[in-house]
Amino acid sequence: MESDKNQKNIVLFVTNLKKYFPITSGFRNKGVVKAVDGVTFWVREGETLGIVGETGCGKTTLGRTILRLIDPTDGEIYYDVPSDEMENIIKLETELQEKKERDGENKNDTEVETLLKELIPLRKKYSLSNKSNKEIIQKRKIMQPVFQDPFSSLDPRKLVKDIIAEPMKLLTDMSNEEIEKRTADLLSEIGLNEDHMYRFPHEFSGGQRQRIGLARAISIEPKLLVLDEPTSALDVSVQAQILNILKDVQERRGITYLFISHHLSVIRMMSDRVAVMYLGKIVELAETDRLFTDMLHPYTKALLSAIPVPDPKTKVQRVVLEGEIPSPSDPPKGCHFHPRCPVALPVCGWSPRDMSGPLQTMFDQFRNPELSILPEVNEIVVDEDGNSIEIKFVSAVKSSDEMVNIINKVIEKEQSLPNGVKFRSIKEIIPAPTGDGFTIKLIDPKVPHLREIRPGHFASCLLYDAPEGNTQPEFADVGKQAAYSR
Amino acid sequence: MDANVFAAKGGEKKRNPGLDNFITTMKLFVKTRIAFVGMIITLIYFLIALLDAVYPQYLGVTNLSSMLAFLHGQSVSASAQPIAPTTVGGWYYWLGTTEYNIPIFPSILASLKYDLGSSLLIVALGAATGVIIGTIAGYFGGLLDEIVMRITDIFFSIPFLVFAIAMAVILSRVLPSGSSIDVIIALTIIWWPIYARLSRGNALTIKSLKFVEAATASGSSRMRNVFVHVMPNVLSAVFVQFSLDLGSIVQIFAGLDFIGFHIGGVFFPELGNLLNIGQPYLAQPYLNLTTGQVLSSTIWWPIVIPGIFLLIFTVAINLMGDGLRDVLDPKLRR
Amino acid sequence: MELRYYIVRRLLVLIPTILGLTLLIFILMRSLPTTYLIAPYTAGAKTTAAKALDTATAIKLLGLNYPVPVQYLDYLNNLLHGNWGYMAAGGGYTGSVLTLIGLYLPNTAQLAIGATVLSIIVAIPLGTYIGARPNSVADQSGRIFSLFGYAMPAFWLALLLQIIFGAKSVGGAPWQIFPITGVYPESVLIHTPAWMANGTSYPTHIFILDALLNGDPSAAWGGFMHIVLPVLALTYGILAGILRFIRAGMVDAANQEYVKTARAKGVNEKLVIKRHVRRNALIPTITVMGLLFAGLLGGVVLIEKVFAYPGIGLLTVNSALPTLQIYGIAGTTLIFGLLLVSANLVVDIVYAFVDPRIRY
Amino acid sequence: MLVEDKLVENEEAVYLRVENLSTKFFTSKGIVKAIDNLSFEIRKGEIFGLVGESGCGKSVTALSVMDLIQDPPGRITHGKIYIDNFNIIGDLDRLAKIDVRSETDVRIKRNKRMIKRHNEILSKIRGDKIAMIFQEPFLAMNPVMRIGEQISESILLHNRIDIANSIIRRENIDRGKSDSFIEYLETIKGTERALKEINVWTREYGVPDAELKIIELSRSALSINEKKEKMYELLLAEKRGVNLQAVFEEREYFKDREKLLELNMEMTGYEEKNDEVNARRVGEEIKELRRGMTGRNISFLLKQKLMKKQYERPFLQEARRRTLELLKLVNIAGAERVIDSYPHEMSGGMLQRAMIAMALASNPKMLIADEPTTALDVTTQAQILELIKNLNTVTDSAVLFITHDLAVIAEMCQRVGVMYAGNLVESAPVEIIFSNMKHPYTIGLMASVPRADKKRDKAMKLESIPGAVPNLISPPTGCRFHPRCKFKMDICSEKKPKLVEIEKDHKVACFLYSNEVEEN
Repeated sequence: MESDKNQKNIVLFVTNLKKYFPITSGFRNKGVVKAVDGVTFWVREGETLGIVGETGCGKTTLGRTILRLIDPTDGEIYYDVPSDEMENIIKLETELQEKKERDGENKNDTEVETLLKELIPLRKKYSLSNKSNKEIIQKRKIMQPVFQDPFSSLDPRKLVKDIIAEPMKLLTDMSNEEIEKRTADLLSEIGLNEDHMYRFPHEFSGGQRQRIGLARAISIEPKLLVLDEPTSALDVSVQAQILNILKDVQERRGITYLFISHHLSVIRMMSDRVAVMYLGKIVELAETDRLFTDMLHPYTKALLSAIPVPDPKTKVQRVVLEGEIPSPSDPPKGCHFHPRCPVALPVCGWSPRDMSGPLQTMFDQFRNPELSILPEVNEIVVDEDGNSIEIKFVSAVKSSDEMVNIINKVIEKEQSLPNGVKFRSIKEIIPAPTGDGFTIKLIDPKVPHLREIRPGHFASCLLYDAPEGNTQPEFADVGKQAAYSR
Repeated sequence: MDANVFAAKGGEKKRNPGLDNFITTMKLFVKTRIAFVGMIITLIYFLIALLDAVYPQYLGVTNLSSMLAFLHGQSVSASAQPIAPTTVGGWYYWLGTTEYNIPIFPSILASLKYDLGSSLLIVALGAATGVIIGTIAGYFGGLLDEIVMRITDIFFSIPFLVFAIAMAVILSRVLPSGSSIDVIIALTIIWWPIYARLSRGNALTIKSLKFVEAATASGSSRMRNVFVHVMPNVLSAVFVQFSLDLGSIVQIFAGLDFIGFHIGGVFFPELGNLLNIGQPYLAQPYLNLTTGQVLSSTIWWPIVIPGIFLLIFTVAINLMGDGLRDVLDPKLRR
Repeated sequence: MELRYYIVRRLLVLIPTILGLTLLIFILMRSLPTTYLIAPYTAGAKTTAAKALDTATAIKLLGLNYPVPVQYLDYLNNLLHGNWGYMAAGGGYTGSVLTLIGLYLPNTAQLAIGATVLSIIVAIPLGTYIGARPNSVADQSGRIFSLFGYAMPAFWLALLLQIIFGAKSVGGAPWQIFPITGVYPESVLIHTPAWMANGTSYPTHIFILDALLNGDPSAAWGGFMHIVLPVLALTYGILAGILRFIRAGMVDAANQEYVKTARAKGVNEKLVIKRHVRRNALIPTITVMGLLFAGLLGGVVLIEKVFAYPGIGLLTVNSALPTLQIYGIAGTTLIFGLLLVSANLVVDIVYAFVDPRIRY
Repeated sequence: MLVEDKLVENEEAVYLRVENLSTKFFTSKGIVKAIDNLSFEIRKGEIFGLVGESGCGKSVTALSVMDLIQDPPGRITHGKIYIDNFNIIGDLDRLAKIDVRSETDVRIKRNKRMIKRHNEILSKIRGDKIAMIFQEPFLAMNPVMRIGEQISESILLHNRIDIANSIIRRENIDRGKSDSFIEYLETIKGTERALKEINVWTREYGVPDAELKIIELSRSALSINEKKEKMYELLLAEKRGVNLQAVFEEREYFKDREKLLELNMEMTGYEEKNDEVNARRVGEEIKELRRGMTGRNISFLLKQKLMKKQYERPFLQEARRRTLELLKLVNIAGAERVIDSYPHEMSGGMLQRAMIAMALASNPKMLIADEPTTALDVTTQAQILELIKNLNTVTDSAVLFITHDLAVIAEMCQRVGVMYAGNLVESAPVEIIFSNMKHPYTIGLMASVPRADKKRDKAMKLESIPGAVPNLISPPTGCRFHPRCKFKMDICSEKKPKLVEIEKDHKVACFLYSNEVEEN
């Protein structure tokens, strides 16, 4: 964590933030949607942090949780804390997290204990996550949202004058004249004029409504703006106007932006640093140009290579991912991206449910004729918790050892195939005592954590977790195949 | 009205925005002609009801007691048979008479104030309670929402009229007053769940809209959100249901009176009551008392004429309600 | 979830509603002064002159002095064991409320189901025809027809039908052939046949059916003539309601994107309407059937009063006026509630069957 | 196929030609001039991109090309649309007389009979010659119909005769045909060609399920006679005892319908040239054919009404098999499961693939894609764009690709048209549009697009076009872009610039480059 002097101090620090939504159908609830699943990052004053990801990656929920429009399930949000306190908090919190992650099982309580003792009072004082509505209202003065859909972010029954004035009326003790004067100035700042005050929202175009929403947000001089897809619903020419205004406002007022979007081109233009999210976790966070040219995480590579480029001469060397984004209510084990990852390792999180399909095809006698001498497969039982798969034959086998040899040979063959990495996650084959089948035990998957691989460049991928003994990460070259290094 | 059309108009300075909004609504409303006709007829009905309530003597037939006095003036004995509509003997008899020679035309005019007055009261009370309960339940959700939903389920599981009969007849024995108040209270108790469920549904959709979240971010408390942002937007849908319900409440009110509730006593001027009095006569032939000659096989006017006035009112108010729904429908507004 | 789970879940949700229904009726009953509750035992169906009880013993017999929750449980227990209370004297009815309901329910069912089936058969084809031709002459007249149906009170329409089509004592027009009161033709009233007793026919209590079962077609025809006018009066209201919603459903479905896709595939107009628009238009109509059926049951009460038609509607009216039979009112309100709740259940199941989005 | 070759090809290579197309919407607030005098053409196998902001009329163009404009409120008021050299909208005045009294008071007198005939012809062309995919997959698929049902519906609309023929051939197969095929197979050397032959043959004789077995048989080391024996057994097993008479009648009925369509199209052609003599002659032919048809097909129509299920079964089975093939063609995972599932059970990406499969059901020569990937995520969008490009090369069907995203245009299209407020302002091959654009609006649009491939510069501002998209009820006079144009001259607000070819296949409508005026 470089904290050299010339850097501005940190305005917002979010650690291990989680937001789970219960799924309720009828009376009993069936599990939980892990919209935000342990996110840690910080933002410096006047900086724009871009948050990018596809649908269902949790970026909007993250924005709404930070704004405390919804209550977080776990984790802390430190905002507008005196800089020295903040330094101390960040040190303690990151130390605590590293302790928890490293020795997950044999947690030596003493160390964690001391850290917690120090942190609890700080959390009570500064962290927004478990504050009551009244206390949070003070912080609302200095953080405001800007939303995506221009047509649902303004109250159709209210005049523009009252819409812009609402935050001032509720959060400041300005007199009505002051408020009216300030509203007029704000309107001219965003390119509308005073008469627009006495109009209803339905009398404006999409672009003009976004400007009114922005005027409302900056009316009380906030230090942080959370912009959730501010220009996604707009046409290109109108989007350019809004983005320019956002830049002017930031230059003039030094406001920090949390810029959430799924348009990577807009993100690259607006953000100083970018965080890429996938299924509720940050998979990579880095300075903008570094991320676009020198990305580390395989998902970032695939995501950036999928963007069409407005120049017919650039031929993009595309990494096309198969399959669809899994549902956040039941994410894959270990690294959430492992089922679709082109460079996955055996340890990345392969679990029995990933294996049942491939095992089925393995027993196809066209594919592996040598297996046809074994009896026909009756049933494949997946045991997620036990991390094992049991395969039952129709009848018993002559000799278990012979069966194990044949299967091991076939598995080696499968492992050599292009996406045979799944089979390399098989630890051992245990023949069933009754001889009519066998159980496959898989190696226990590891969970990747956001690590600072290079200064200021974080990634959460087991490729860089310096697997036992192998110092040079196998896939370090993913950065070099920069898609755009022309 | 698109933005640059507005720009062309050079944006006048301060003008009363609420009035402007009302004018555009009226302009749109007038365009749908039949709805406008519906509104005119409804206004006429309310005018008569108002006039009669405020200046009873103006219409010649004052309220209940004076109507009886008027009758006493005439021989009130059970008349041989109701007189058919004739132009003889002043405007009282234009629409004929019913039992005891009660003239139909003035009794209808006198009864409007009770019919419309009480149904307006019922729907207004029902809407007020229903909207408040429904909006709060819809916005806060959770256990409160679950309870309100279960209660409205129970209220919806009994057919309106059966529930109205049970409530009215029990309330009349429980409440001291005894007169028509208990039917009004009974119908109000039945009517609020309709508005509760309607405003709950609307509150759920509005709650998810971003301007409510923006208000929360601007420091507005949840309760303030309900009254400042959610409820005004719920009212447009409620207003349409309000006008449609006026029509159905009048029907139920007349129905109760028709089956014999005699809410204000036997001679209480109310359309349902008139129909109740007139019912036995429809099977009797209309004879020329002197010659015994059969003039018509049925004495239809004590039934048909009050019914037509009731029908015209309900049709007119339904036309107005449909017209309002199209005008207030946000999609058309843009 | 499979359709079966969905049905089971709907049944589970039904239980609190039915319990709530009984609780509401219990509260209404107990809010009355006790004189009404003990009336049958002091002077009514449950007593002969000798056994008339005085107030104190009647209260102890009915357990009215126990705490209210216990009384509610006692009330539930009675309901389950068929003791829905008795009629007090002077109400024109005698005996236990449940037997009375048992006698008269088939007649009301005859009316309600007849009107519903008739309206569905007419409304669905008519509604789709009108919905497919917005702003055509058919559409305009359809809208006027359903507007009047929606606005016209059912009981007044019944009176009109009696005037226009009812048989008149003297000088009636040729088409005025329908009797305007009661259920039974004169032939049966003059000499009651063997399969009739204390005012109803056996074995099914549905007169037309029993007449046919017992081989008396002319009586059956007479019975049929009696129910034509009441069913017509009821049908107009619900028919107008269904028409209104099918038309709205058709117009809305016709503007959807998948209709444009169908046309882009080359499906001709007739098939677009039949296969794509109509299927999606019927779904919102089914949801509103529950509400319309509630209106229908309400109308039944008034129609039975106009035609003096001996069903549970007339039983409700006579229990309310002139004298209050509290057990009559409680019993009929409960049976009407149960009828409506089961109708809503049927509507839910049909809805889940038609709209796949619910089941999966 | 290099871009240069395409330009050289002669006239009949053009599959779609739009001439002076105008579409208007008559609303209570006034007449929206959505498309104003639009002309462009698309060659066979070419991907033509149409780009522009919302409200520029690109989606209305897509709908107008297939005359899917909903009337009321909209109508095509002017122009010609040639699909495969047949003008689908024929003589507009015969269809409906539009009497414009004022902006808000328009009377339309529709000729019911002509419109019915017009729709009959169009329902044959739509889906068969030209198909369309839409932007929102969840809205564009019928929510209460299974995916397989919706695709089979599209197949059965245009391929009944083809299916009937293959069923009839399968049922009537005799020993001679199977033996001659085996001998023919022996003569083929390359396995590649053999596979192709078997595939075509099994399709033609309606025995595709046996294809795998036949391939295995042809590879096996059996002698010629044994192979013939086994082959015949295989074919006999495939027979399903279908009521041939019924299938035969069905084929005749649809052949008559096909003939009827051709005559109708011919008649519209003559009417358009108001050559009354031929029009009446063809009219007679149609009447006489119709009389003949009812006579010939009466038994079929009756049976079809009564025994609908039993008649349809062989066709449905064949349609289901083709649907599975189509789903595999658009590489949907788990086609067997998808065919029986409902739209709401699938993801946006998969549903879009199903829609593409549905569009390709009867192998149309042209596909209109109206913003197919706008509602999808970046990674799914890449997969769908890849799919559309492959299908274009495999089936050689032209694509009219409509989007607001310039990057997608660069990725996909060979020629591009830029639209603004209902007019085509510039059209050229894609390299020229991105390297040497002329029209001020194209320049402005290009500059206001944020670039994901350029190095970030914190202070750099996007060059933005001032103002907003104009309202088309009262569009600006002369060139509709003049209120927002930096290079505005006086003439720009009076006259409307004509779309003129300033370079090889590079057309621009702007007075900076030519002072030809467009009169309408």
